[in-house]
Amino acid sequence: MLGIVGTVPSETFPLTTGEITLVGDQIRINDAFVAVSRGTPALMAAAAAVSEILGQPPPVAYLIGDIGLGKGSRHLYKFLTEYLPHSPLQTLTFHYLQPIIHWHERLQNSIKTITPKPCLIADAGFMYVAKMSGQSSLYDLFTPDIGELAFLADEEAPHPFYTRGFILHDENRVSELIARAYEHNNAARFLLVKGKKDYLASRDGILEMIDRPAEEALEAMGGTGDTLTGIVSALIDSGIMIEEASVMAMTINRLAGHFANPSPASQVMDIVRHIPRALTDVMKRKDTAVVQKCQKTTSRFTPIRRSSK
Amino acid sequence: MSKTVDARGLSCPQPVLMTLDEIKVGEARKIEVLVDTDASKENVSRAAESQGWRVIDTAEKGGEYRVTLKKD
Amino acid sequence: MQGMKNIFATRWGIVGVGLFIGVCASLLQKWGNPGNMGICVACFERDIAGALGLHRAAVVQYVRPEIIGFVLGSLMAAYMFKEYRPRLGSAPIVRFVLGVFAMVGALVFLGCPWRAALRLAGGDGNAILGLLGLIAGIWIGTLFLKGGYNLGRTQKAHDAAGWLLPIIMAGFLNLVLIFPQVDGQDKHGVLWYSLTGPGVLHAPLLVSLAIGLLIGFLAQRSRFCTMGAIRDFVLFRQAHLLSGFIALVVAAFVTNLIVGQFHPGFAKQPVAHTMHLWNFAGMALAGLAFCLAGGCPGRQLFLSGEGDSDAAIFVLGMIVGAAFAHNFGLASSPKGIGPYGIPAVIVGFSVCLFIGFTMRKRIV
Amino acid sequence: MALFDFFKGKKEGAPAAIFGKADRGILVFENTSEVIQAENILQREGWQIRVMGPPPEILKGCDLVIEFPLIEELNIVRTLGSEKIPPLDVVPVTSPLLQPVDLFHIKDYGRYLMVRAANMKLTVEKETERIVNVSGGGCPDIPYLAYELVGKTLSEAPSPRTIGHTLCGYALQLAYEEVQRQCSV
Repeated sequence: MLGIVGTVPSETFPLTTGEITLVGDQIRINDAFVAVSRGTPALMAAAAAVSEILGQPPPVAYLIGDIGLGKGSRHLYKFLTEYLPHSPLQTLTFHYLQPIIHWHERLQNSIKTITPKPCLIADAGFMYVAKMSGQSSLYDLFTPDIGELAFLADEEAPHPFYTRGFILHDENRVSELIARAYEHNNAARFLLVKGKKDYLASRDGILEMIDRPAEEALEAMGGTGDTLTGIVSALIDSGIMIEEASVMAMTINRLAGHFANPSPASQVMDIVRHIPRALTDVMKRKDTAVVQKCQKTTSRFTPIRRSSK
Repeated sequence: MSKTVDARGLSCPQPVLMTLDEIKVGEARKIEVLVDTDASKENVSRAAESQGWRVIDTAEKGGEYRVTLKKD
Repeated sequence: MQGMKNIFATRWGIVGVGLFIGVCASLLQKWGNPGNMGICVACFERDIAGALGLHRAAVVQYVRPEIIGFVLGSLMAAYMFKEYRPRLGSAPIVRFVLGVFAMVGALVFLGCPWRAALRLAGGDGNAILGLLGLIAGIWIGTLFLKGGYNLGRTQKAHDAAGWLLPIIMAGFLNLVLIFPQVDGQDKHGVLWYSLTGPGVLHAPLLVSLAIGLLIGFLAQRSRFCTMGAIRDFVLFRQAHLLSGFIALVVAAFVTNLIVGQFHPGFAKQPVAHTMHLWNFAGMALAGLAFCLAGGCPGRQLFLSGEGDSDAAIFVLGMIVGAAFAHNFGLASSPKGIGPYGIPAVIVGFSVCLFIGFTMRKRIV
Repeated sequence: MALFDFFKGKKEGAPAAIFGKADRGILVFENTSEVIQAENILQREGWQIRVMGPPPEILKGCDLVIEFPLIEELNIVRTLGSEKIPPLDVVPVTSPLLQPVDLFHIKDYGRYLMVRAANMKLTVEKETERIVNVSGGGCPDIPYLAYELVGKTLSEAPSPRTIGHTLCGYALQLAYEEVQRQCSV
């Protein structure tokens, strides 16, 4: 099961846990309805959409209100520290949370007691605190944008705000930034770098790049990175390997963006609405690719299948 | 499996020939080509794309390029 | 395409540059350059050799500003787009010798690949033999390339090393300004001028220079190369550069039609002869030499502008080759091939084959 | 000659690192929104202060501090006390402070203008000066700020400084100021 941890911008929203379903333009957790504008609800909506198509159980939300003072986040950190060791979650995605170093350490100590170790995905504020604590390598996947990648690459910056000027947010230097992030152990096992071009990378460098379809308008749009993280989380939880899930998610998010025909003023729900169609498209393509591969093998009369290296 | 082709200091069409040779060997799914002129960078990218490979990264350092090619 | 913000390196970029060169070449001819010789890199380098007195063929002496423009235009583009890369050391002597014989072959045909295209666009049927020869020569060259032929790696050099050919070109320009042509005089200061023949015919200096600079700039950006056009197609069936070359022919043809410069036929074509075998063989030699050296004469100038000193050596080889060709009677004239043209082509082929067969050390 | 220059260079470089900012101190607060309120008050009162990142040894997460002239310590603490936001701590500056970002990146889409400051991006429609999008940033107040800002014009929208609480909010403030500057040109 996939657990998604995050916040909504409200002072009063109480700690809410439960299965996430999409109802119209909102997500529903138990009796609570939350509008999908951006942030964690956008991530949840995208993950719920993917899980539904894949026939997986819906993701579970661990959501609380926080407007940046950190009160809600502290409460959530505390709850998770006690609750997680007893949870059935295989995949955990952490999102908008106030970065608080000592709470992150307590939470990690609690996660370490879970067997088997769940797949850990971090984005946004929680990725910041993972890096601040110097514990990035405990995670399986980070999903930074270029600016956040520059932050991961800057071994001295405690927050993206302080990323030093010479470490440019330059699309052309992605591979350099990735190498630098790994050099100082400030990256997860895999990095999914979101931007005009999406990259998948590991310690071995860039593994994959997807830049099509391209929609100029998406860069300015809030929440497109959140949906990508949501999609990849749900795919990984369904049992697809991280590498493959990442490549699929990049394509699905781009396709959904393309189907939505966006302007810089579009909102993220326009994209979420097209995720099912994009996912179906990508699955279809994958099926035909697999079929073609098999046919090739048989037509060559090769009795031994080459193992993929 | 990843291979590296060092075509620095070589003029056209050598970088392209070396890249295509590596593609023809057919073992690598990812090839990194090192070149040191913009023309070579473009020619290698163009040739690889005509063979159904994709350029997933072009990194520059000190006047040299590392073109990363990938086959699906 | 990834990492390719250079729009001139796209398919439409190279076609656009080809069209531009074709139109300019045709117009340069209208504005004064010799027949079907709006731009001919080999002929123009030969004219420069004559102007400097390296040979004394009185009809072909003029410092052609187009050549100067090519080098300086490319230098500007290379600096503007941070592509200037000073480099040298990839078998310079071999490149010099290839330059010499490339020029000998070109002067047996009476034109480089650029002029072959322009002659075709002007209706000169003899150009077909030349182009076929060019293709044959390049085809032989690609066999060597497939067999592992290469001249080894270059090394990085001082910035100033790459400036030398541009400085030489700027020096030539300076000489023209100090010693301009004087009516009725065959010499002014250190420069020789023609009183008759193609050397007299030229567009106004500033027009030639401006177009040369523009073409140099665009060709550096687009990597325009007439030899590469054919080589890449033969070698990898890639039509990228070829589309630029074809665009040049089409544009020159259409412009010639419009301005009334299209005269189809074989006989009595301007600065051309009708000895088909030697049109073919001369250009085949040139094509082989260009292929072994990695670029047509124009491309060698553009490479020189972006810091490739080996290309600069090739250019100097061509200028010296032009001097040999006229001093020893190797070059053709409209009457036919020169007295020693045939042995020169045979020697040239022998040398190029020697180079092709022996220089295939594996790259380390 | 070269050897001589080498030694000379070394001698001159050393003292600056030892002395330097001993006359400055920092004010530490409960959270970033208090820092931003304090900055407003102190700037209004005309003090020479700067918002900076804390030295690494006292960093807790997403925090900012105010750098101030040590001589003014008493007056400043008294002022803040009377405004009900006393600092948690006052520390003389001993180690280097983190420099906030000072780089902006501006992208013109024709009808829209996007400004990026640090990790935050703000997009406005040029003609109406309406804020159409806010993106980037991982602190929890960003979704809240986006909710409050998007759809409003630059003059209607609250400044991120007044309702933000985190460093990301502060970066958004910088982007917001830059957009205003760009639009007023």
